[in-house]
Amino acid sequence: MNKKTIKHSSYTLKPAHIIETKYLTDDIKYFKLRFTDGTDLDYTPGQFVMVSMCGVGEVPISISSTPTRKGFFELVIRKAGKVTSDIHSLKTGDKIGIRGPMGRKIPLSTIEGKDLIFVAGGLGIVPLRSFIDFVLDNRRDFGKVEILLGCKTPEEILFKDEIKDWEETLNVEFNCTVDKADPKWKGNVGLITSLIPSIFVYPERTYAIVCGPPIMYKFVIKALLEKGIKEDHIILSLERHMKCGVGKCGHCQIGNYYCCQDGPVFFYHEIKNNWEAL
Amino acid sequence: MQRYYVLNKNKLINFLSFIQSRSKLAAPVKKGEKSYAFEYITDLEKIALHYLPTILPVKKYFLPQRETLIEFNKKTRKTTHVIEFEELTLFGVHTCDLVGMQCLNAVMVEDPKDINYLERKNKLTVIAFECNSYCDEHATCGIMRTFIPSSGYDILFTEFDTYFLIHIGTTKGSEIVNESRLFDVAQKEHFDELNKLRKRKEEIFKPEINASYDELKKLMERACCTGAWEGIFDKCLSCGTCTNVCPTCYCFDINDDIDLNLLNGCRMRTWDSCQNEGFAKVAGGENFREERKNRQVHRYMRKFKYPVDKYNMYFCTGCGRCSRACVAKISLKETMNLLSERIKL
Amino acid sequence: MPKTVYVNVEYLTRVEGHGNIVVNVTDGNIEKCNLEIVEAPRLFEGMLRGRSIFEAQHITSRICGICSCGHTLASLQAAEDAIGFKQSAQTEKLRKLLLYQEILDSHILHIYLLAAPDLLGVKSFVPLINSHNDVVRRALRMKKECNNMCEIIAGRHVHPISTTVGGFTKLPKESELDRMRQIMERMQEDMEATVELLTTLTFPSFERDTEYVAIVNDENEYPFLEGDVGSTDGVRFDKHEYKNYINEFVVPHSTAKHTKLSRDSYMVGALARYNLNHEKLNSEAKKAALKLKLEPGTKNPYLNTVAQAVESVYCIEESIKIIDELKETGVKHDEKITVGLNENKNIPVKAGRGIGAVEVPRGILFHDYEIDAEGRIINANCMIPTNQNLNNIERDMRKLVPEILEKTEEEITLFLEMLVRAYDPCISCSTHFLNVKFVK
Amino acid sequence: MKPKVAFFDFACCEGCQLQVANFGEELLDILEVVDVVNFREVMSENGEDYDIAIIEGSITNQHAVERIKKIREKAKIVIAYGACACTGGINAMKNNFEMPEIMHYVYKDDAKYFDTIPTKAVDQVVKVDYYVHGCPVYPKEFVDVLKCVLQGVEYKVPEKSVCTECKLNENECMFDKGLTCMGPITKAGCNSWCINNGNICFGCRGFVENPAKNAAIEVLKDHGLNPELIIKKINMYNTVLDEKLKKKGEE
Ligand SMILES: Cc1cc2nc3c(=O)[nH]c(=O)nc-3n(C[C@H](O)[C@H](O)[C@H](O)COP(=O)(O)OP(=O)(O)OC[C@H]3O[C@@H](n4cnc5c(N)ncnc54)[C@H](O)[C@@H]3O)c2cc1C
Ligand code: SF4
Ligand code: SF4
Ligand code: SF4
Repeated sequence: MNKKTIKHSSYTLKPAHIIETKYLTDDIKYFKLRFTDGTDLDYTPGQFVMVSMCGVGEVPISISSTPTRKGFFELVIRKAGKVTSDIHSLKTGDKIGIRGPMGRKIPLSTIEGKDLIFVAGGLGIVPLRSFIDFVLDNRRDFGKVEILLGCKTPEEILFKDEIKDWEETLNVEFNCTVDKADPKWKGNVGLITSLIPSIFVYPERTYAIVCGPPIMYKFVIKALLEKGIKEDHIILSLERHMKCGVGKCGHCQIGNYYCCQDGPVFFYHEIKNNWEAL
Repeated sequence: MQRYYVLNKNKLINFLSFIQSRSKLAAPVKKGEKSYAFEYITDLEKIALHYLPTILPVKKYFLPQRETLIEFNKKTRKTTHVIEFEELTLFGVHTCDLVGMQCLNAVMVEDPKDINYLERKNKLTVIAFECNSYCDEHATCGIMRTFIPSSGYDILFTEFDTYFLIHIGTTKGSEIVNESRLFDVAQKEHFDELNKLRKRKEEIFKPEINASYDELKKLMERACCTGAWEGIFDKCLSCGTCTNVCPTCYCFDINDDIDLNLLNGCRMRTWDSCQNEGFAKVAGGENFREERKNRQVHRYMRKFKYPVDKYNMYFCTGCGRCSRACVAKISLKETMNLLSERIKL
Repeated sequence: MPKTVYVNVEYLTRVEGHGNIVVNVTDGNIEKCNLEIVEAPRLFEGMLRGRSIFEAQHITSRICGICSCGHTLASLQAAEDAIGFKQSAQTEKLRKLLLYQEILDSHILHIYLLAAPDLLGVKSFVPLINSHNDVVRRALRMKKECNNMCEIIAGRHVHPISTTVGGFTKLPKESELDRMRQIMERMQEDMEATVELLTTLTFPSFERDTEYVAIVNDENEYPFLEGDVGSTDGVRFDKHEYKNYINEFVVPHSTAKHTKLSRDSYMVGALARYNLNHEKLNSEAKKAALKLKLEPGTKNPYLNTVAQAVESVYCIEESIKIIDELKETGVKHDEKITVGLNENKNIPVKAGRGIGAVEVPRGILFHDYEIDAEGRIINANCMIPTNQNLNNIERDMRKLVPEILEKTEEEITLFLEMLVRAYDPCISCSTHFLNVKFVK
Repeated sequence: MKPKVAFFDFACCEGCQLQVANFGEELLDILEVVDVVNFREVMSENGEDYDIAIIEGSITNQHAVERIKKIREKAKIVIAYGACACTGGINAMKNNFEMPEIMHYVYKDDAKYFDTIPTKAVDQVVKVDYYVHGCPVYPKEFVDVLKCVLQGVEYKVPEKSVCTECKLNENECMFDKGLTCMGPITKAGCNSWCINNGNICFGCRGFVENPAKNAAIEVLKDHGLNPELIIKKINMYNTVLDEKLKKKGEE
């Protein structure tokens, strides 16, 4: 076999510096990154990057920051296995390889001027934060903003400080529920779907953006539809196993779609008849 | 460009030697009672001109079982993108396998392009060999209409009693034929023979499945989430064989390898299979195709439904490999026939 | 000088399996002088029942990783003996080649990694990496090359793959024969250096008269695979009669059974083979013996290691001969077989009993199967070389201890350890089939 | 600091340890990155201070249970090395017999002296961090696992069958030769070692994650293997895994 090297392919890595890290919980760590060449990642909320730990592997990770803030991008990573635990060993100043952004750029103009409901289950808040911050940075372009968050326990609530900020200064309704409360917890207890019936919406001008564990979707969608929100107003971010990120390797296929290219963000009407989607 | 030539059968050896003088040669050889494989050829005698579809299709040269994508050094942080390739002539590629390659091409040229694949493909020369009759009972090239070669080759050989009729598919093919100086220009009688043969083939190759070509996709759409698949895959062991041997399956995995000093390493891609347990598992523990049956249904959808929507092609060449190789004897032909019985179109 | 010595080597190292040396001398009286075998029982014999003879070699090779080829060959011999299958000449050659390689491999391992550290005054080969780098490299290289040979012949060295009842499931290609020849040629040089190294080492001088047992036959070849069982006391009998001649008995401190033949104990292994069959060695091996001053009739068990070196020379030369013969006649690839569990009934099977007797690195190994008409094992028995040696080792220890009593306890321990190691015992083998008892 | 490695053996043939000695000069490369402090088969150094314990063999008596627990307490990382340690291996075949019966068959009246328990894989007694499957282990996989250990990341046994590797190697399928093979339900990772050498897969690496056991029995039957031998063939290396599956099914 002969070998030749070329400059660029879909697998080429772009080096980035870690400029800040912190643990959000025991096994969830936050990373702030900047490309070593100083360029910005050109992305839209909902997109993700492939993060490379050479020698160990590569994993898809959602971009958690908003493109409105320049000079860096943020990732929040849960220790799930081989690669993610290796990423956790990284410190400020370390360099890693990034591919991306990957995934579809959804036209944000569709939601401009609309009321928004964000529904996040657990780690689902990570990709949604990109949307939320985007909206908040352009707060005047949007209507009512409501954030519903469901977590297993109160400790698992991420971005507590930011949430306070959102609530206090940016006129955002925030509601949270946990599966299991601790003595200090004063909020709701129960499934995230239990939060939906009590919110007030103008169905025709409301968009819902949903991200969470796979089992959550069916029930949340049902609750949203019952609220009268239209199918093409429901935006879902789906997770699938991904290896190449460029629509070839087959792992992320959802029926006709490749989640990495055609998603991971979909409108409900696009996938409601897809037998593998939900 | 002159398109049709004739090669006397006794000159085949000379032609193959000529090929060997230009590049490496790979051709089918016998591996066992009913098994053949494409292998590098040194001894021309070993070539099996008439063979059952090889264990692995020629996709192994286009998309090797294992291939390096990038090389890296952890200390210097340098990564290089590499393409592995070789100058190689494939001789004896069956009609159906030509279609298989075209399916792969469609996937790999789709943006973002797979440069590794495309560059490697450029270095390969394909000399096809037309099938004049069925290889065995597993083939479904009749309904898939893949028994008449249309394109995808540099040179096509069609066999007659004493000679081969040659069709040139590309300029590369034309150069080879000219340089070898072994070929004669085809005459009218040769075309007559070819026409006769193709007519005869229309008689031989009949739809093996009780549905029309166009109905196959509809069959899948209707069957997809229904009980129509009941019982068909009970014996499936999820060994992954049906996908590995399929000329149109291209799913892969990407893994890193590093030396013991943890310094130099490479990122490799390896064939993977949607039949494998962990293929669609994600970190939370959810497995999107946990049931063996669903994995098989997915495989059928990836042959007869999804690619039709996306590339306007069936991704089944009718080669029969999946049925031939299945240890549980699950047959594509029987499955499709059963579905067509169970589903009213 | 009355002395009190207490030696307790728990888990003797650099041997295969678990054994303890326990010596108790009070005021000059030996109260205890035992080699205790404490390996956990694995019950192979019982597990084999109901299994097809076509699986037997796969299972029994797992008795021991070091002599897995030997177990395989003994198992195949027993199975084929039981169904009356005759191996082809080519199969015989290849099996012999495989056995030579295993003996070579095992002897090299023993000489360099297990025995040499004692003679060089270190605890293992690891310190030698710095002090004798070339020697360690040579040892590892030779071992690797034996492995490469086994890989060509049978797929791998530990638990060979392609050896089955009936023959081989793969056969070496022409290019592989060439490769094997090259390997063996290189090995000749390394072996020469090995012999050279051994001439520089001094072995303890100790002698004890005992009976030596090995395969003997009337052919003109140093026998490993075919023949009767013979001894230096003049006994000779057919392998099928082994149970009538060899007595097995239980001792209270060992999980392995002991054996005897004409006298209290006997020895098997390289030295036994050498003492019985030295005349049949090829000229290179004889030359090596001369150089190493190994005389026929040697009674010093420590010199078993030297006999192993002589046999190693023999194996290399004979391997080359076989490879050359195969190259000359060409390998008949149509003899390649596919058997699996004989699903395709390619090999006719009948009820019967079969015995395999093979000279493996540590001595003669017996496998004994009784099978039903469908080729399933009804009863199985194995007699392992190390078991046969245990009794002899203990008797050596009892003679040795008084002779070295003036030495320090450490030295005594070392001498005893070296003695046991000289037999190259394979303790994991020795407990798997036999009657055992615990120290009470 | 090089991590300190200790090899310990329990009921086994020690062939997997031998695979290490069989690395040849490559072994010296390995010794560059780890310090072997205890390796009874070829070393007399008796290091009791170690980070990584490589365990060969299955647990077959109470003494072994105690010993492995002590090792686990000392070691930061425990590697189950070879089929005997990972799945009970060949040793677990005995679990298919009534223990007193098989004991009596082999030891007759002396059976009563024995401390023996049904064969256990190491992870049935203590926590295991890494597995190197196979009987014997496949050297390349051992090195792969070692690299993961050195990098401090987990090693994933491929969730594939031996068939996938066998196909990639383009072997003629044993079923096509009229034989039955354990490849379809056996964990990949050995590069289809046995089939490459013309023999069937015996299943030494153990079942795949979620084996279609009943389907496999049907398939073997269809290919003409006697039902009694099928069960034996399947449990040769899978007795313990089968016990685990049954337990999981009951839960
Ligand atoms: C579009 C997308 C966005 C994601 N965003 C985030 C994020 O922002 N933060 C975060 O912590 N995690 C995110 N994940 C999940 C993350 O990719 C997985 O946790 C990670 O791939 C696990 O890899 P590992 O090597 O650590 O685990 P492994 O040791 O490889 O395996 C652990 C488990 O993860 C599964 N898994 C392996 N590879 C993948 C994969 N590529 N995708 C999904 N599951 C996989 C395995 O099947 C196994 O069940 C995202 C996944 C996707 C697809
Ligand atoms: S699905 Fe089966 S018949 Fe169709 S191309 Fe693939 S292997 Fe051939
Ligand atoms: S030989 Fe065995 S491992 Fe290989 S494909 Fe056939 S069944 Fe699978
Ligand atoms: S092919 Fe099967 S028996 Fe052979 S090493 Fe691999 S898993 Fe073990």
